[in-house]
Amino acid sequence: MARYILKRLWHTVYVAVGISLISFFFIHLSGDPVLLMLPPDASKEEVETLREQLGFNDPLAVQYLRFAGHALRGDLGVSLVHRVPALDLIFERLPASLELAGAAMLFALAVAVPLGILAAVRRGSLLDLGSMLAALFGLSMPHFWLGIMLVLLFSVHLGWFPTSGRGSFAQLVLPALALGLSLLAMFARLTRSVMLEVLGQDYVRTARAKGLRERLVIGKHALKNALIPLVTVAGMQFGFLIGGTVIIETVFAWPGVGRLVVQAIFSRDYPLVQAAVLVLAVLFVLINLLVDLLYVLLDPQISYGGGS
Amino acid sequence: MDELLRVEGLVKHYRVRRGWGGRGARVHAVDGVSFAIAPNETYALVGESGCGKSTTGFAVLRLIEPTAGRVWFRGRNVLALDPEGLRRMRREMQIVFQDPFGSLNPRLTVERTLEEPLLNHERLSAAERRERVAEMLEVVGLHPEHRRRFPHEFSGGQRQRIGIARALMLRPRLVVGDEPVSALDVSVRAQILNLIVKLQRRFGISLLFISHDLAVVRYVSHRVGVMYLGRIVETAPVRELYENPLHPYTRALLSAVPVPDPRRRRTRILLPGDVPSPIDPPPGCRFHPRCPEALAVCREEDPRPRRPADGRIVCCHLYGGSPPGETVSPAPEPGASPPTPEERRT
Amino acid sequence: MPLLSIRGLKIHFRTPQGTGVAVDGVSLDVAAGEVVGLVGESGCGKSVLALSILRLLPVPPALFAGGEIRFEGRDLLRADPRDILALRGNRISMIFQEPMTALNPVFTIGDQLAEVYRVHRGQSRSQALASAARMLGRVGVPAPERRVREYPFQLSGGMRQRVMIAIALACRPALLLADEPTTALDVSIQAQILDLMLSLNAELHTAILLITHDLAVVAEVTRRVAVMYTGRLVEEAPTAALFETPLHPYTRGLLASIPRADASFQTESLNEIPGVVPSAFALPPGCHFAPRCPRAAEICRREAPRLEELLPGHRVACWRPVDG
Amino acid sequence: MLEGAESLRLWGETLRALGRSPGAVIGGGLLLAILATSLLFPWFTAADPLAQDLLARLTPPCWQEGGSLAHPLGTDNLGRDVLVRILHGSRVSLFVGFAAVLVACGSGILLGLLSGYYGGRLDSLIMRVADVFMAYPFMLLTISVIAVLGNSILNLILVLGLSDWVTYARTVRGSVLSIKEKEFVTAARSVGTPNRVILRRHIFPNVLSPVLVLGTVRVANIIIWESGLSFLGMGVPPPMPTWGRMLAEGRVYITDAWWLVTLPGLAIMLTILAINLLGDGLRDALDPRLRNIPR
Amino acid sequence: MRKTAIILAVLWAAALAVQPAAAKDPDTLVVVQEAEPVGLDIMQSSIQTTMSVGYNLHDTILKPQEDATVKPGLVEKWEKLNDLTWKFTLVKGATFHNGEPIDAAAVKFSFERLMGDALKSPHRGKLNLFKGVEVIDERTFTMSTSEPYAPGLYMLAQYLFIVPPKYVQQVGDAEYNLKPVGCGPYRLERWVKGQEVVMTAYEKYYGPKPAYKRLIFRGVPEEASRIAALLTGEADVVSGIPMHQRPKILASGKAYLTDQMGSMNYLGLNTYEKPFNDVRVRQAVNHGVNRELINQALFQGKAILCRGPISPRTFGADPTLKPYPYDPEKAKKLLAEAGYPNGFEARLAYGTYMPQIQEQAEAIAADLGKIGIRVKLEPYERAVMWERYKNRQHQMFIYFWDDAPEPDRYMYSLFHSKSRDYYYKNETVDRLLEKGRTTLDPAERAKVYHQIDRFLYEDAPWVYLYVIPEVYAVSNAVEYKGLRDGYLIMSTARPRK
Repeated sequence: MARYILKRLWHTVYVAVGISLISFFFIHLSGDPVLLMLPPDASKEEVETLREQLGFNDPLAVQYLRFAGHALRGDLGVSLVHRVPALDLIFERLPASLELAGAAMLFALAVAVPLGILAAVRRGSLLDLGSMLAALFGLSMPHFWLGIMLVLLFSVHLGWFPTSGRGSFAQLVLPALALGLSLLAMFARLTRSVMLEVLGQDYVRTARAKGLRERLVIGKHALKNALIPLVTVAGMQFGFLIGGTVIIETVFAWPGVGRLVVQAIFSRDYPLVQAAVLVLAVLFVLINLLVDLLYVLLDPQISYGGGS
Repeated sequence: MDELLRVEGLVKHYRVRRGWGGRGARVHAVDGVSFAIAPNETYALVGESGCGKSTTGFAVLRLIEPTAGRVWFRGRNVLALDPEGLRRMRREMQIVFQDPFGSLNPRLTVERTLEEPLLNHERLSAAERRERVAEMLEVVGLHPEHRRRFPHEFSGGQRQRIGIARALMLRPRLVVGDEPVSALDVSVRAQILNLIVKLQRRFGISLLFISHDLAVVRYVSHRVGVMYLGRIVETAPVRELYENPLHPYTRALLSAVPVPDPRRRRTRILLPGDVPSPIDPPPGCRFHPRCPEALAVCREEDPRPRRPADGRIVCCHLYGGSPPGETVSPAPEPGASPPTPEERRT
Repeated sequence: MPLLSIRGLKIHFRTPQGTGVAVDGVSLDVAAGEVVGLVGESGCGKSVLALSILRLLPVPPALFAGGEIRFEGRDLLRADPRDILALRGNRISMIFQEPMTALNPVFTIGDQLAEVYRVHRGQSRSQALASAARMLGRVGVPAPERRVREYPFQLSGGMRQRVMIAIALACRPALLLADEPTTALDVSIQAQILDLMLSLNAELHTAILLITHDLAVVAEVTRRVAVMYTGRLVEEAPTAALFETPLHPYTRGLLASIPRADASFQTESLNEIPGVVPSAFALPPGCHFAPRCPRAAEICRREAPRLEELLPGHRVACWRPVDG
Repeated sequence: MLEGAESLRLWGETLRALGRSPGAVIGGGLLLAILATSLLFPWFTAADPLAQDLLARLTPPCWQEGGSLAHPLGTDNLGRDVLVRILHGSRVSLFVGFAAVLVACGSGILLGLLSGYYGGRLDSLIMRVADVFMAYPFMLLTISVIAVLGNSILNLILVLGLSDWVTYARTVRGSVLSIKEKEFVTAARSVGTPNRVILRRHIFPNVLSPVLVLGTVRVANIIIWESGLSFLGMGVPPPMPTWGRMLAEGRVYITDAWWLVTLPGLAIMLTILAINLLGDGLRDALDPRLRNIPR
Repeated sequence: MRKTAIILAVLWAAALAVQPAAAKDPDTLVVVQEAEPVGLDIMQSSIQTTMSVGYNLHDTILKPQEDATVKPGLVEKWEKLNDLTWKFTLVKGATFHNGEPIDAAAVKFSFERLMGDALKSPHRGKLNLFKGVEVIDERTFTMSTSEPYAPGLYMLAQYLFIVPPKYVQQVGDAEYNLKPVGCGPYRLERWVKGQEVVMTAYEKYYGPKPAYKRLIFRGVPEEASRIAALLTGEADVVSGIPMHQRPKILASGKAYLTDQMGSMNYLGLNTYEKPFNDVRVRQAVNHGVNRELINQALFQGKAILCRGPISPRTFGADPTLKPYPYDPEKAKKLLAEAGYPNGFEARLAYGTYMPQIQEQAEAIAADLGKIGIRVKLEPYERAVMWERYKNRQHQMFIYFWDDAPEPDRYMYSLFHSKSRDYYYKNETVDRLLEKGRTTLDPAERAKVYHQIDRFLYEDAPWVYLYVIPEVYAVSNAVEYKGLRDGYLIMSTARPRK
């Protein structure tokens, strides 16, 4: 167990190094923030001075090593635009991202899993067809379109929820809904297909042969086995969500990391981009580690060391 | 003496991971197996699942790389061959698999499957190849027109015929049959068994027949090696083994085989417990924890092979006899004609 | 009155490829405490038949097209689902071919066994676990108190099948449906399991319907045998009679095609039944075995024979049975 | 791959299996119709998707008050015909979607095959790179790469394709690992078939099905992603219309010209619905477990 | 399954229970802009949305006016000692939000901080003609320039913010950016990152007290959401209202519009290279863009057509000029004369970050297509746009400038060869720009700028497009008049009776 975690932490390290290399070179190749940091009427001398001051005249490799050196000491630099340490900025925004991703996830799972199970159990029924068709529609709606529609309907028209911002629970509802709907669709489809597979397994037949009620057969014997792939996908999606909700964050002015980084990319705020991508990647890896640890609860074969 | 294949001290260990990032454990799948096969002979390895019989078969062909040991095929050490030498050697050593569904590529027609060995080893024109394929299909009892079909269009028995045809395309001298009939239904099994016996004789092939089914083994083979936990515990000509099994394991096994004759009620020797894990085989004789006749010495000492009678080898402390010499197993006298079916089944 | 009485059972399968016939008018009785064998090659419908008794067939695609299954006088096909639930694992139990997959990998042995006691005996959690341990001991699982806390993957194949038997026999059922219970096991383990089943049969007076493709197993274990071919019962007889004087050409061919391991037995060559089993979607008219039958005549290809009692207790469905 | 009439027969069977699923028939038919329309419409109309009529901007569709048959689905903010733009947009959107999937599929299959078949160091190298790509937030990767390369159609295809290879590589690797253990591969080795040929002949065709299913669904995803990138101003460059860009630009007018957002949105939805239905059907048709009927 | 149902029900109930805060505190003013500030120290950023927030926290020594003059601020009176030097007197008793006194030393400190290397202030260049601050006594100081500088006072009014020396030295620049202590009408209450900046009225403010006790700035990037916030009453003042939404907002009856600084859009041409090195081609392009139609179609005729480079609303624009008329025939003729009878292909770059720019670009491209210039559009995000500026890779580009009241503010940086290169150099223009900057007499100065305007009109290095008045939407409950120069100065807002 300890060995395993150590191994996974090593995995985190190489992912971090790989990520930092990719993001460093991509972001540096695409232009220089100095022109953006100064107002357009700044003179050429001003531009040159600032560039020299920030060290952008050094070769890229030198700049990377400098970055890596600082990073090893836990210093990911100061945002060029916000003028505060990049890590501080990210950790300020991270709770919002986690909150939104978590709420969307919770909403999606809470609806999708029962729905998927029902659809699988009543395969071919009207409920199955209807919910799966709805899921397909859910999958094909672009986030921003859905987001704007929700605002128009629930905020402007009905006035139930605030249009944007973060702070109250009411403000969380619409963005979580907009983000969660496509997840819901995906999870419902996944749950259904996983359940169909599990329901075809011999042990489900055994459970029925024992005289268990259908609710117990499905809710206990089938579900626990179906949870394993679900948890994997949910964990991965959660990881994606934390950095990948830019559009929803934009529509709802949600102060998440995604928009912060996209803005940072646009303004070539090198330190901020670097730090954010790193943090997000490490978070992704850690969430997946957490998911793997969760398996211990679900799959005894892993915890007890199987492979007979 | 005339030997086609000779296996000495074959060992295959592999590592498995126990559980979650746990330490690797060593599986002693095959642990010092020696035997020899004469030309035209059918030698069977029989044993329960996990005893290492299939691993032995695969290791002989180097389809898995053995950990140690030597395999001599027509005087050449198979384990020392370079990839090219091995590739050439494969012409002469072939294999028939257990699973009639998994052993054929579902996306290739029969013809493509059967011509593959020819493409690899012989320079033939397309027409010549087609001819050879058609010929072989007839040999195994299929229609030449079947060559354009895909595996899923055949029944299990027919597929197994295709598998046999593939093995015979290059006219090999040795064929390893890895449980070739155990996945088949009763009525089909007889067809395939008869075919195997017929072809073995017709092409003068040596057959290493691997099976868990003692009844089947009795029908096809000349000599039998009984395996238990990675070792051969007893070797004997087929008739002697079945009429007078020596090793307590062989005896128990034979007594446990059900016989389709309700009148014959025999006393069964019920072995207690399960086969131990090949990860930590028991010390001493590997069979001793389950052996009804175990002695004190069995717990301590690994029995060496003995020759209680001519042509018989047994690894058991119950028996005296000289240890076998250089020759691991006796083979038919040099110059002896291939056995006829009558000989085989008497 | 027999314990289980199947009359004219017909089961079809609706698939996109068409409708297949899985069971075609099978009638079969099992008396209390009796051990009956149901033999046939794969795809002959024997497992479908077994599953249909406990209504475990998925409907659809399966379809009950006719007949009835009576257990202790009650018609199972028309019974209330709740009554079936009460029967399952209680009065009628079932064990399956693959003990590996038939047990749920994510619950302990004890949990899965205790469930039966909780459902059918209304025992509390701890009571049920204690009963479970006792039952495990009875089926020969060593150290049952420890085993109840283990998971299926920690057990060997033989042990798993013992657990399955423990689950099946926990409530001392009147009938055990054993669907290829030893096919996945090694010979020596098979012997153990068959032994166990027979001793429990003697002890608990549980009738066993043993479904298998292995004639040798049937010969060793059962008193009476029924042979199925493509969904139909072709022959039914006391075991000794069937093996000694098989009347149906199929049975006879089958028996002659088995190699034997017993010391004195000798055979010139194995008999082959030519051809292959026809598909359930393209069954030949008349007797299904006719195309492969050496004795087939005109009538065989035209009309399906009915199962008739030719000798006492020996029924066969054949126009031209092999002479006794 | 497969040669000749036999392979056609094999695909024919798959098609027949597909034909038995109503979802696949509807989806496939719809997709065919969409593809045919997008390929063939220039034969029926020569209308220019870029032709502006600023004075007739934001004309509603013909069935609404103020609409005219000259612009059956209305006009956009520059007075361009929405119908013509949707038709032209279909070409770009579908092209980008399919091409990006092709790129992702191609690279993913290649790397997955190598990784799974040869194993060892190559495998761990490829899988480590895959881990890195997996952990890199997708949106940020695409945005930063497009920031470097600029947003041309080609770059977009490359970026969307290359950032998506991991899924395919992993799927393929997984399949290869299981197929590698199949007896027919051992059989091929036993008759002396070289690795190269084994990969091409025995493994590649057998890993295609799951990838095919995955690929179809991904086409749909990429069409949506393109619209997301357009939302951020990084999609296919104007003036060539794509559904995604029409949607992203139209959102500005969402309150006064519903058709600008809704119609291309509907086009996307229909296409994605079609693709998904087809993908589901394909999965069922290619999944051998579902082909065998229970007995 | 029952459990999930319960959870769902609870979630839903909670959602309904927490109704949006529709009843807003009447003493609070909520301003919603396109983005939240990146920092609160107005000297550390040149981003408009950030500066708009900062203007309410900080104060300058003078107040800039729409006609490019200044009015007293922290400085109650000033006198010109000579052409290079002013003497200023601070108001009495003014303090920073933390109680530190505002004295001449603080002014000196603020100026030196702004000009120092450590701060890397983007505004440093604005004041580099000033040599420094000489403290005379607690309330008086002098500032002098290196040469006569006509817009001098105006630039001080725009950029010389006064910060408390003690506090800044104590916390450092980075912390000051998060928790600034200014001397403006509002003091910072809290900044919840990503959500809002909350300010409260500073009771001891030396000037007129703001009407609202509390001022909140929020950032909402999506324009539909911003407008929705206004219509639902969550916001009082909203920036970045696109032209086509304006009638709708008025029609809602909930808000009105007010102008502020406009965005003066133009189409730049690379005059260094063919084909735009030929003045006839440049004029042809000017004739080829149907600005009137674009104005009608895209801006409901609310944009102001430009004549020359100086905004028609700015001091110094030559009132006698007429906008280039739309004349495709003449344009074609000019192109033919210049040697392009069949037109040519050209690239047109624009920034994706500019609001509504794409439809303008597409419309312009369509117009140019009619006179034979086949335009390929090149949307670039901000950094790439600038990178390409720097590398002289643009051929045509759309850019914009504020139509600020003081012409020197943009004319010098756009057209003088010493400033950033916008692909046009001309000695006459250089000379005139220098003259405009050093001529102190307003009437004389106006003439110089008229000259510049006319010269550039003829030489046409740009296609002069239009000024789009940047409009803020204001809730009917609030009385607020946007100032054309400067930013969102919310202390002038009053509840409407």
